[in-house]
Amino acid sequence: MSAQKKLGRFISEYAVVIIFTVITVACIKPSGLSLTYIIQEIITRLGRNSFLVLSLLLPIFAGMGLNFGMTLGAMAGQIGLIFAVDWGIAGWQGLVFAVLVGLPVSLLLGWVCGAVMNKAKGREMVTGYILAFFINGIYQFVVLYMMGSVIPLRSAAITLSRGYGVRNTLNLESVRQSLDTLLMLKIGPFMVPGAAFIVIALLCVFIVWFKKTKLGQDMRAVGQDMAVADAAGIPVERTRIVAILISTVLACIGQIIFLQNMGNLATYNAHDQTGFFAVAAILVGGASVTKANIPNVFVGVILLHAMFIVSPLAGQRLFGSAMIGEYFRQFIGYGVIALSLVLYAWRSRKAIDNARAGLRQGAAGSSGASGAVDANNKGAAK
Amino acid sequence: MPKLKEFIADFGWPRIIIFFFLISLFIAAPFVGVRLDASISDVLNRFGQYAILVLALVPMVQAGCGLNFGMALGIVAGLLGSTLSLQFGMKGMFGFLGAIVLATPFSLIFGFMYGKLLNKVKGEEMTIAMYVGFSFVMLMCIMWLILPYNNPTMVWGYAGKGLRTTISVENYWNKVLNDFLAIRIGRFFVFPTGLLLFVAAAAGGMWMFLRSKTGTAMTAVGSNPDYARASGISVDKMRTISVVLSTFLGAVGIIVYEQSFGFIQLYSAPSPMVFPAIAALLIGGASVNKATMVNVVVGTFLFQGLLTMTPSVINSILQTDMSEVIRIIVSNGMILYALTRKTKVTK
Amino acid sequence: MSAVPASKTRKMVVRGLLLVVYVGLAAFMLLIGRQHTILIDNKSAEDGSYEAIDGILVSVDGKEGAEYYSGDRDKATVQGQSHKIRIEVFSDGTVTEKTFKVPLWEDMTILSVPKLLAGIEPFNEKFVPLTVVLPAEDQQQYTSLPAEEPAAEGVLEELLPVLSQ
Amino acid sequence: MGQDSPLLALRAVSKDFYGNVVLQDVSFDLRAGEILGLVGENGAGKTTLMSILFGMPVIAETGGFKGSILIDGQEVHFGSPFDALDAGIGMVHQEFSLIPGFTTTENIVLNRESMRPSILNEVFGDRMSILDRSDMKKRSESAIAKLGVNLDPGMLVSEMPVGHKQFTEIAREISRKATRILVLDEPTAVLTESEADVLLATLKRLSSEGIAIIFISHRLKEVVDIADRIVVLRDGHAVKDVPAKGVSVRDIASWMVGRSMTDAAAASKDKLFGAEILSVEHLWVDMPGETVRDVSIRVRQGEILGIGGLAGQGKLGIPNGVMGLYPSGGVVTLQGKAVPLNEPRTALKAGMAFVSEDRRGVGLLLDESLDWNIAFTAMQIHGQYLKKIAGGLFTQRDEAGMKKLCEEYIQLLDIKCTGTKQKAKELSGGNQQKICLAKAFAMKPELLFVSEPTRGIDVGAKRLVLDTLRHYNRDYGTTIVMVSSELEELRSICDRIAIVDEGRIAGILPPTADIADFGLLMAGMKVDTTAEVANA
Repeated sequence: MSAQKKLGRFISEYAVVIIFTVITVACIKPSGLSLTYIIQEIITRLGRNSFLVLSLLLPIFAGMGLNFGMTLGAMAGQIGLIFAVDWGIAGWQGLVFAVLVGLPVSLLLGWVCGAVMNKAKGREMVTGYILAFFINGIYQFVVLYMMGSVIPLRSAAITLSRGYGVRNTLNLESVRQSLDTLLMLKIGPFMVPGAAFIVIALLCVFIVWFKKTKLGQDMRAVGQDMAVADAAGIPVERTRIVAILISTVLACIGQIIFLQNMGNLATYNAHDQTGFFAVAAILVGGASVTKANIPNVFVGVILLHAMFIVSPLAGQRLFGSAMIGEYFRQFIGYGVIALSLVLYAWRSRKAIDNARAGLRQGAAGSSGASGAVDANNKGAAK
Repeated sequence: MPKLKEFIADFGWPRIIIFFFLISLFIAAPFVGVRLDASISDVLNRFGQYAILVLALVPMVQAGCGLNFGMALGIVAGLLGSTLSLQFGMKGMFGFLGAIVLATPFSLIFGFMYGKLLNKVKGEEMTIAMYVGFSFVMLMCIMWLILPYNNPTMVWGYAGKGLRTTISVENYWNKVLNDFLAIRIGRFFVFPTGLLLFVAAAAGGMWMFLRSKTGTAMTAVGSNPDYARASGISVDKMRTISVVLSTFLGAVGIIVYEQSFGFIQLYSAPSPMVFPAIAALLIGGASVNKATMVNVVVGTFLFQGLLTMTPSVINSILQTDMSEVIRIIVSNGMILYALTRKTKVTK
Repeated sequence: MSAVPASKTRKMVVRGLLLVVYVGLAAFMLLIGRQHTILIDNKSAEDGSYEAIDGILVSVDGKEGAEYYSGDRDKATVQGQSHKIRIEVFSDGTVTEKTFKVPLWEDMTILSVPKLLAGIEPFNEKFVPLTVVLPAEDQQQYTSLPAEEPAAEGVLEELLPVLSQ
Repeated sequence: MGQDSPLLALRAVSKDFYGNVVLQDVSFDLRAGEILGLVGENGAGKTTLMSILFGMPVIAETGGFKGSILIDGQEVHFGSPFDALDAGIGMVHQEFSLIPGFTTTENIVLNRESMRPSILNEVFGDRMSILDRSDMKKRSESAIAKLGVNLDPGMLVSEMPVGHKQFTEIAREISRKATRILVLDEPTAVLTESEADVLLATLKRLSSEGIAIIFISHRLKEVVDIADRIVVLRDGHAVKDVPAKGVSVRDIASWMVGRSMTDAAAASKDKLFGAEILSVEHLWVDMPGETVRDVSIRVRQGEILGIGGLAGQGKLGIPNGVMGLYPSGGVVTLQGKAVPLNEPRTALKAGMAFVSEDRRGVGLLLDESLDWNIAFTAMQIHGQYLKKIAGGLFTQRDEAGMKKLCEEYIQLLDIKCTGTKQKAKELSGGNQQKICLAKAFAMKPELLFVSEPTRGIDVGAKRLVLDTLRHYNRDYGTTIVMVSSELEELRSICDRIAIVDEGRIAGILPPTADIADFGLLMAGMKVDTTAEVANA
């Protein structure tokens, strides 16, 4: 392919990453924040968010698109944290306890999400989104009405004064930053949460190792072409459910890491935005609905959060109101998801048209020699 | 018995459950000290408020564009129209109709661009529509702060620039439709004739449109795009018309909502208006590519009835406010039920 | 050539074992992670059986100590059940160290240093708060919960700490 | 090769789909290392026979089959394709079943990867074992070597030329330990000449190593070159089972097609044909599976022109291209006026109507009522059956007008239904076809394209559909271009029959031409057609 075409493909491939880098760099100057502050902030956010964004990788491999249903995992994590705080277990032990309690809940929710998505093939993403709200209703019912009445709550500090139901915001003082401070390293001017990065590194190793297993291979096969995988005898439905299961479990652990860094838990809407942030991050990192890898995750988290740090203050300076910066950030966040989805859908349609077009030239007025039979292969790259 | 079974299969179990749940609420109301006439008047009022927003979904569903998760665009066009009508100080029925007229150009432009975009990305339209809608709403949040409005009732007190989050239409065109020929019985019961007449007119207009030449073509595109193409219909043109119509009706719908509700809600208010409208249409029995006027009326009545009755009745029964939880579970449950049906969205 | 299928029973045993380890880990976390608050008290008893000591340095589990004068009361938060307390009396410089246990499910206990020094058992008992009617002011008002769908407010709330930094 | 019981034996295999007999006691044997050429027209039952052999679920779902299949003398029953695979039968389909993003190696060993158990096996089951990539590479290389073709095991299938894809699939089938019988369904359809030769050489080598091969192809020359024995299927019967030596392509063609002459269109003798109504020059149509490469043809007023040929050769592409439903190019003139391509609306407005071959997919609105279905195109193109309101600003469907039209056609075409408001999906296949015909007739077209009008409907309805076409042609003078894979029907109704092969007109014959000539044209052989065509 000519260099010009290759450049064109590169630009269309990474349009989102390029736009984002330009906007972020442009905002750094007017935001007036020092570079070291920004870098320090990005390091903490990398430690806080990467685990959540990594949990999106497996469903993408299995061809189920962006798993908006990961919010279910976040809810499971929050239930684990509620029990850890209620039983007064502090420090990193509290986190491990929260994960152990949240795990079975996320397994159940993950299985439900996978089964529902199997019934809505082709529309997994929007079904995941709606399922997240549906389960949010049930989560609210459990946490707001069942806890304290049916499920015993020990400490009055987190129960609503009416006797049952958990308060709107929980103070996670007992487990606050306990993962980060476990191995806080001082490198130059920056404080790096060593333990958090170790956990993230472990997850990356697991993902790389997982792609080498038979289950990983089956997932990739199902993601590429469900019909062929099924004909080869791969249990397609079960493989897809396992992909969602693992993603939900990782989201549960990721949410716990996220909340221990934040220090407080907005019981009823902390999970609303987890899906949005994680999806925006991985798309900003250059991933698409069917193709994603680990670098996409880290590039995405760095770029998205850098933009989220600088834009409100840049908005303050340029437009004279932080609100504009704030809304600008929302617009960019939603805009990037819409843009990359549109680009992906447009590019996949163009790929099909190109395949057809390639064939057409061959057919038009080819000379008598029957040898020049061109293939009308249906295996055009989807 | 088979006739009943076939009716149930067609009407769907969830809808039946919701129907009987609503009826039981109405029956339980008086025993729990909830005034029946006030509730019915409230349900009618909310029905009128939401009906047109639900009706706005019909054209796109009929044309096979699926559920319009991006209706926020239409709502924003309506907000632009109503804020401009306030800016020009238009009052009374003239103000209300002025708002619609002012909203029309915006809704047509937004609808046209949105339609062209959707035609480019057939398949996975719903997710894209949702995020285009959200990002557009956020863009407008910036616009509300920048656009040069200066009508004192609308602008922030201290800064003198940028619009307030909620603007009262009190002395402009508040309840213009509701009070038109309103029938009052006793202190509590008000029958908003004007509002319901307007809704009936809009629904009638839509029914007539769907039976017109273009309307028929659009329905054909919805049920079988290849059939329509083979009969010389330009599928993309029909889909764009349905999107423009849907966006226009969304604008009209929000203006009708505002005049009855009494306030214009700006900034991120449009986003949460979309899901209830979709849930209502689905509760009415619409499928992902077929929706009729009956679906709109029945669906809106059931859904809004549920929303008005649950807070009052359930609260007094259980002394807790479960209505929020019930609303979330019912509305999202319905959308989920529709999404997991076998009917495939246009590929 | 595929892996030799592990026999059914071996799989069962391993999975059973894993379950036991899982529950054990949770219990272990509970044990070593359980947080208690200990009220350290330096008051003299009404019936005169022990006297407050003026000027002592008390540290629990090796954390840095705090000075107490007669009539003081302060709290220390500790994790786990068994703890070591070190009391150094300024006046005569004597240092006594003692280990004591806090029952698992006790949130808050009160430890009287004078009792400990005087050797009266039990010096560490459950803390029973005076029964005071809680003022109604923190009655949670939540009639309309701010938890409807994708409203941007949720994002604002979550991001506000960043703004404030 | 001489062991006593044959490797594979089919005994009196019969199959019918809802009373429509597709296979009638087919029996033949297959010895190890023997290549059997299976030929037959479309609808002769080849694909059904292979689905039975391969245990496809569709067979069991439609009531199973009669007769028996024996391997090494014992009868076998296949519940699913995986039983057939275990019994040693490998199948290479016409559409590739390969994973585009996987390499050759990964595709060859798909779902049979060699693995090393990992510690997690005990907990999460065997699928957690690690893939042994080096062993997989070795296995794929040995399978490729067995094929005698140089394939790069590391290349992604999506970047492969078509020939390589075909060889990859074959390599996958023979890499299975148990494969002793290999079935290939039209393998050379997508290959270039050179690639086809390499494939044939490979198949010869495989058979010499003891693998039995069933080779299905419509390219009779290839079948004659490679096959040891040839079985000819016609209308579900195995009419011929002969060794290949000394058999010519011409013999096979006539066996394939040879049916007694029914009353050919004698009536066409005294037919007067008007001037040329339609001329098509160098038409190419990009329709998936039915590509048209270069077709030029003329149709005369009042004529019934038939277009025949095997499936996938492009005959269906012609009407779809002219009507603008698929991207196409070339010059089309109707009654002297040029008709632009790729615009269905102008084609319909110019006076051409089209009854699509895909009845349920394109021809009908299954969820709408009959009057809707029939009046729709006329309403949209000619503006009929609409009530004008406020001077044409608003239009409303003229329900009464549509009802009258629908009743008229129900009576004329004897459509069995409960009324004009019945939903189209509730009708039988034959009646649905009549609704599509009514929709086209309602347009009062100058020229009517009809595609596979009698496919999948019962014999009674077939007769009535053909009579209606004859009636409209004779009484109203509508010129009809009928595309069908049923040669029998074309010869009974058409004045001239054009045979399409590989996207080109192989030749045009009168209905009375020798049956073998038709067979040869279908197989892509040249036939001297100039004599008969003048103006029969």
